[in-house]
Amino acid sequence: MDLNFTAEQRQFREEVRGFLRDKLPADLSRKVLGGKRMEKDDFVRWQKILHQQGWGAISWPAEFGGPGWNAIQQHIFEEECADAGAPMQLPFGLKMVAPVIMAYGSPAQQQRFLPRIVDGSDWWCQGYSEPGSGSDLASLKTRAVREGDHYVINGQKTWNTLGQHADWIFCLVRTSTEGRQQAGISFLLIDMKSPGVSVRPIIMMDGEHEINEVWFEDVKVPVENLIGEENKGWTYAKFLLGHERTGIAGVGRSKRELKKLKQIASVETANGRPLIEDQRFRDRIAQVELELMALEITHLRVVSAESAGEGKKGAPGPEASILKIKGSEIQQMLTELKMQALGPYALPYIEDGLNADWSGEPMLQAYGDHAAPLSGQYFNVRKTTIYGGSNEIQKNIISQMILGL
Amino acid sequence: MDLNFTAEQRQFREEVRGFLRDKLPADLSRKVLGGKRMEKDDFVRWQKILHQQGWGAISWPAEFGGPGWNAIQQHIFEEECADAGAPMQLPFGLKMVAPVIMAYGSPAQQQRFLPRIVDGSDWWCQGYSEPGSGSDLASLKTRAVREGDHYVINGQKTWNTLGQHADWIFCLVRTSTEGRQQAGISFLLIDMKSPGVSVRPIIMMDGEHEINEVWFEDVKVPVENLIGEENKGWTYAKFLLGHERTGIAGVGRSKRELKKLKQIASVETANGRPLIEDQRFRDRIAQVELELMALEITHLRVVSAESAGEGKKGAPGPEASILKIKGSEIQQMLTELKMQALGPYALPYIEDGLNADWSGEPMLQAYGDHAAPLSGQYFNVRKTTIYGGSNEIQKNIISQMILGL
Amino acid sequence: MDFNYTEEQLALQDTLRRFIARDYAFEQRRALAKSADGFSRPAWKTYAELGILALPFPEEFGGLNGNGVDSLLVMEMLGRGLALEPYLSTVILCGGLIRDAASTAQKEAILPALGAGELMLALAHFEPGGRHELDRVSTRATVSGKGLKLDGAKAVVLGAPAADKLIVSARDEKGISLYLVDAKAPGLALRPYPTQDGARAANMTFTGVEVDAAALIGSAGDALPIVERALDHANAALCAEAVGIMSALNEITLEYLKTRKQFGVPIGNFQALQHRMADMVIATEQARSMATLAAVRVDSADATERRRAVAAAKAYVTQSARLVGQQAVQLHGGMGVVDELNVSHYFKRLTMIGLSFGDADYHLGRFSDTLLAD
Amino acid sequence: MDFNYTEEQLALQDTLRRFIARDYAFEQRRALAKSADGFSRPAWKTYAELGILALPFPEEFGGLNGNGVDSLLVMEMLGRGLALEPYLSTVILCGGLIRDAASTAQKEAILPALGAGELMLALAHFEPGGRHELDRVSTRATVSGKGLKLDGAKAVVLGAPAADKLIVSARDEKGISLYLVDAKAPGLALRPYPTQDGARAANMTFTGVEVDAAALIGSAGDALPIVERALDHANAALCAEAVGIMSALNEITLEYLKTRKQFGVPIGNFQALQHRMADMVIATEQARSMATLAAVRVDSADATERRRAVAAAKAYVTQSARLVGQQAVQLHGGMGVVDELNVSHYFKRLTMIGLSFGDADYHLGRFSDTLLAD
Repeated sequence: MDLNFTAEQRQFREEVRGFLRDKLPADLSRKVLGGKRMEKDDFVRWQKILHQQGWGAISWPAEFGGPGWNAIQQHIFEEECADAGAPMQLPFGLKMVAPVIMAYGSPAQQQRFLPRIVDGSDWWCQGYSEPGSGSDLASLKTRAVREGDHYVINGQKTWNTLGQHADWIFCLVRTSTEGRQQAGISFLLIDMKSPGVSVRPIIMMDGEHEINEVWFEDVKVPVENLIGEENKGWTYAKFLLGHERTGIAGVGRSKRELKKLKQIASVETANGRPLIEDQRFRDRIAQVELELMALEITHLRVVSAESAGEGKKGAPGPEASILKIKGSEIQQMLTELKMQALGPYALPYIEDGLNADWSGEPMLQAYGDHAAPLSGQYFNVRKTTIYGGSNEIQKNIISQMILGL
Repeated sequence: MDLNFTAEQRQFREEVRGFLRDKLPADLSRKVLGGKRMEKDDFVRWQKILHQQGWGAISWPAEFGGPGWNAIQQHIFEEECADAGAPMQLPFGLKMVAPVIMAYGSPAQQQRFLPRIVDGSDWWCQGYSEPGSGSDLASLKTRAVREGDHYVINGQKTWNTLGQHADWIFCLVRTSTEGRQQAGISFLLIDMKSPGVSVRPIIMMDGEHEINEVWFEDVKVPVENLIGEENKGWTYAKFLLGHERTGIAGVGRSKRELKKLKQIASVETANGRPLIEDQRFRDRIAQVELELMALEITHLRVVSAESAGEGKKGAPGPEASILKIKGSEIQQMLTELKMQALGPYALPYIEDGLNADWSGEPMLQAYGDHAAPLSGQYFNVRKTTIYGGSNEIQKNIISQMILGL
Repeated sequence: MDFNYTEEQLALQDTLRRFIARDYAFEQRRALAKSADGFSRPAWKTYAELGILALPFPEEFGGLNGNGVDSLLVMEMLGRGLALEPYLSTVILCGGLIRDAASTAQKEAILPALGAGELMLALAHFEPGGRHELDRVSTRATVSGKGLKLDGAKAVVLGAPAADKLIVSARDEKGISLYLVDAKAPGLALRPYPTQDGARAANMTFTGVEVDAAALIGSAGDALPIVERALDHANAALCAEAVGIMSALNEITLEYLKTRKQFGVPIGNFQALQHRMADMVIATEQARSMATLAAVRVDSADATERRRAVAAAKAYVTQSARLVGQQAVQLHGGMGVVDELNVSHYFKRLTMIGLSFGDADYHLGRFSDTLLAD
Repeated sequence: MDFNYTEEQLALQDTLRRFIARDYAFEQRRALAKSADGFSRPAWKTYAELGILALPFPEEFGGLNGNGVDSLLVMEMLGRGLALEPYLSTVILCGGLIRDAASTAQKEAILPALGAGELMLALAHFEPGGRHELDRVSTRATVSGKGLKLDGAKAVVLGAPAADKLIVSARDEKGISLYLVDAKAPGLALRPYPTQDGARAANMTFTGVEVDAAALIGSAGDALPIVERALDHANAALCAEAVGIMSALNEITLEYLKTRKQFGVPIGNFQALQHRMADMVIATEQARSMATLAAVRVDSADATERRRAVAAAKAYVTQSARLVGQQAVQLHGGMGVVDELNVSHYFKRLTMIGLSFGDADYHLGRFSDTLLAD
């Protein structure tokens, strides 16, 4: 039992830091650390820089172009990227569809899609949920009917994240209505430029456009875009969901945000003193920090066990549900405290405040450079206990899969 | 909308206070306020004093010997009794079996049993739960077989409170195994002196003997002790459970214990100052006080609505479940804080400390007169979220009866 | 001890309920929130006609002699409707302040106009960096000719963009005093913005803003107890508004649990969600009790009793509102986090209520401190 | 970064597990708790044979050079068994103190005997009215002949009734110092009692108790950092013990949920209870992480790092233990509150762990204060 990093791991961390110092564009990190609105190009630019370094897809096996890092190295890399304010690497291509393509796709599919994910050429999005199928995903209704060498797709997906920028969408579609619901689902890759695909924005409660509905009207998809076997899509979907949840612990990001919270609490004042000297508020920070300290170690325990051996290619076990629950709760607590730290300044809604070039105005000076995004962030992250399998669903998983209830 | 008591109500309160000043024996109130162990005679003595005043059964209708008070008056009386440290009037006779006898018993049963409840002659206990039938009460198995003018009872009851002192027990027994479980249950009054009745103590986690198992072995019970009709007992049982829950809010008692908590926090010290000056601990007291302030008004709202009209004879509505949940939670919070207030002095287990004549020893001086019962109280009141229909069952009731889920 | 509304109160409640249903449907409100004013002037006229703008004022100034319970009732209904009009800042906060602290002449000049819907007010008291504390006033009042000159800055002044007059706190050698200032006075600059919940507020600067001696409200140096009392009225009203919103959210969520199906059954069949809903109902009933307490005690002549009840209520209601708001969103799943449904709007308003005029910890602290005096 | 036990550690864990199963079944424990000693002397002998009494001491003093992780492992197992022996006070607390602060001569005199099971110790530091604060020492040490005389009182000294020697803190003009005192010394009086969890403790008075100069541990006036370090070791060990108990309670509760039937089905079929059980598992996993952190960092040479980790762990583990303990009782219904089942005994021990050597708020405060230095 040793909680210290080895000399090699510490050296690796230095290498990552050096890279970030040299290659992370200052305008990008300013945006991330300042909670500014991110554009498509911000993500793509960073992905290309990572790719150039050979670090575009750190979780991928070396055979597909990954750097061959173990889980601890990946953890160190993600922590350092988060701390430095690197843009998040969106999971839809790298961590969601790619593992499915690697595990179940044909060699042709692997050659066609994977390189364009890692080099930032293709932007992927997800087509899972439907208006009537949220937690009960298997009840999905979007139909794919085989006609010659094509499927014809009709239906509607929702809770699609950043699909407005996407080149490709991976979809669960219904190819059969026989037998169990789960047995009639297929996993399809669809070109977003296909005729009949339309994307309609869903504005979220923070006023931002991050989510969409995606409609399919007689969309033709070549059969070669089917992953694995027809009607076996549910297996691939479950595999993917397991992968989705591990990232959600978000320890590195939460550590960065905790740092930011402390920094805000040292700038904001209460009774003329730095807010952090207010015992009630400081205790609240302390309490979240305890949760995060515990989660970091729980996360490392899970990661080490995975890295130590079995199950490396398989989906993560139900421990992932614990990470998802705690990770999302901590994210929510952090945003809530940042908002609370602002006092009355939590109230203004300054839309421009999310623009990269906005840095306060004379009349809003004390509002500070940090205030504008914070209430919106609190509203935004309400989603984290809902998406990726709501926390209620995660507790079902724990009680059924771990506990056998 | 007026939260002030009327002049009459204030005068009534003075009258109750005067009575308590004159008639509540000092040794009894010392025991109650000091958290000492109560003997059978303590309860009986106080009941006889109340009876002499005509206040032995304040919730009973005047026709059965009640004082004819409305719900607000009863609330005032209970609050003053709690504050003065009067022994609790045990509910088993007065608030549980008596309303059932009034509503469903024969005139002969009413004349036989009710006067002996109010004057303190008969000590009643409850025979509802069985080892296999807790939350699922209707699954009870204790059999009553009719033989001529008697029932013959065989079976076992549990979670029987203070039955070691009891003259009578009211029981739910199975008189039929036909049809729905609920349809084969009868409500029987059983003389504890009957041959074949045995009482076996269950020691609770605080080390005290408050609870029993009651065993019935071929116990003969005259048919005249059946309440209402055979196999209709479930109706009477539900009626009774509704009555049981209202008292459980325990606002008066919790107000007294909050006062005690504050007093302890003004005597115990932290960093050489009264503990109440420690902001963390004071905030915890404040938080419980908020809960209790809210509960008091919620309680009064329910009570006023009942006193205003309909449903007075019927069982209280599902609002009672809210009172039960919050009341029990507050009781638990208060005992927890009292224990926490003691610091390391929460650890000693001084069995003699519950005796009325124990008042500390030189070596335990700083342990104080107040410390001995407090950890035990915390352990004891874990039961309050379990008994009388666990809080989980109460939430089922709320979601089903109030919300229609 | 009486928890019933009077006949008149029930009639008013009913009227407001019908008004909200007719004129304040969700889509209408969305449009209003995006309009230039951010609220409905016709609605304001209706409020005047219904008498609620004059409700808490003495009859002699055109008022209806309403008390805290009347305001409770109105605010609960406005909460259910998510009404955007600056009722709180104009009527409860500033109107209440004028009623309790101004001279007869000032009352005559203001209250009837206010009750008639012809005048809007805002309280410019809190300042940049001052958080929720009342005494952090750096705006200066200096003698200038026959009157005074104000210099300084005010932050997050609710209702400021629509206000005709401002009540401004400023410091001189006597302490902090309150002045009635014309919103169009030279030297006064506004930076208006919407708030997170769709209302309007502004930051402002005062640069040599001239006021005459008659502008003083109350005695010189006496602002703090006046402002504290007015804010207690505002906080009691916010508690009532929160309870209205919580009740609405519970109804909406319950309906959703009964109609939304997953796994072939209404999601309300799942016990974990049933118990969550029960928790929300319990929290709301308890919050209603505390809002009632605040509504009654805010009129108390005893400042300690008033402060204790309002601090207790605001802390507790905010905590309850946090639970109910967060869980209403959670139980709605994806539908809870979109702009398109009213759930998120109720949630945002509840959140902002909790952060206005002192958050839960601030009021818990106020209440906790009273335990030292026990 | 490595979360695995070594082969030796796994072997020890296995041995302890078998010992607990064989010699520490619930009925055996009940009998022990009611015996005069309140624990098992044969078990103590076994501990000596297994080497755990010598585990955390340097080899040169007959020890096994164990670290915080070894203690974690032992304490977790002793927690699962609800072992009553004064391992914490003798080995972890006093043994650790001697190891870290005593002279070589003192170590030679004590540690081998302690490791052999021939000596028991107790720390007499806290005093009446001193709560959890370390510096509230009023016991006086005054010069008397060639030695010193101790006068004062100590409160809730864990393990005192069985102790052969006491480590006593007392104040003189140099500050607070520690002395090794024979438990049978004239002038020393004990009032022993059981604790709520079935262990033994005592209050004691010192009336002119004579000690010679060689009894001083560490430098004169230097007691506080020594005691703080020893208590950090004790608190880290308590965290491990709590995690052992929580794991055991989860297993027992899960089994109960699967076997106890109501309404015709195992109560574990009810989703509300399933989610509660999931919460307990999550809390336990997180607590295990924090106990691990404390076990590793308690050996740190950096006092700030040590203090920060232990305070964090004790606060967090206590909070988790409260949830797990209370809910294990609740889910057992009536069976959870009786003396007859082990659930209530686990619960009582968990509760007392939380109140020993600083409660959750005390340690949260210690941790929170470190944020000021960040």
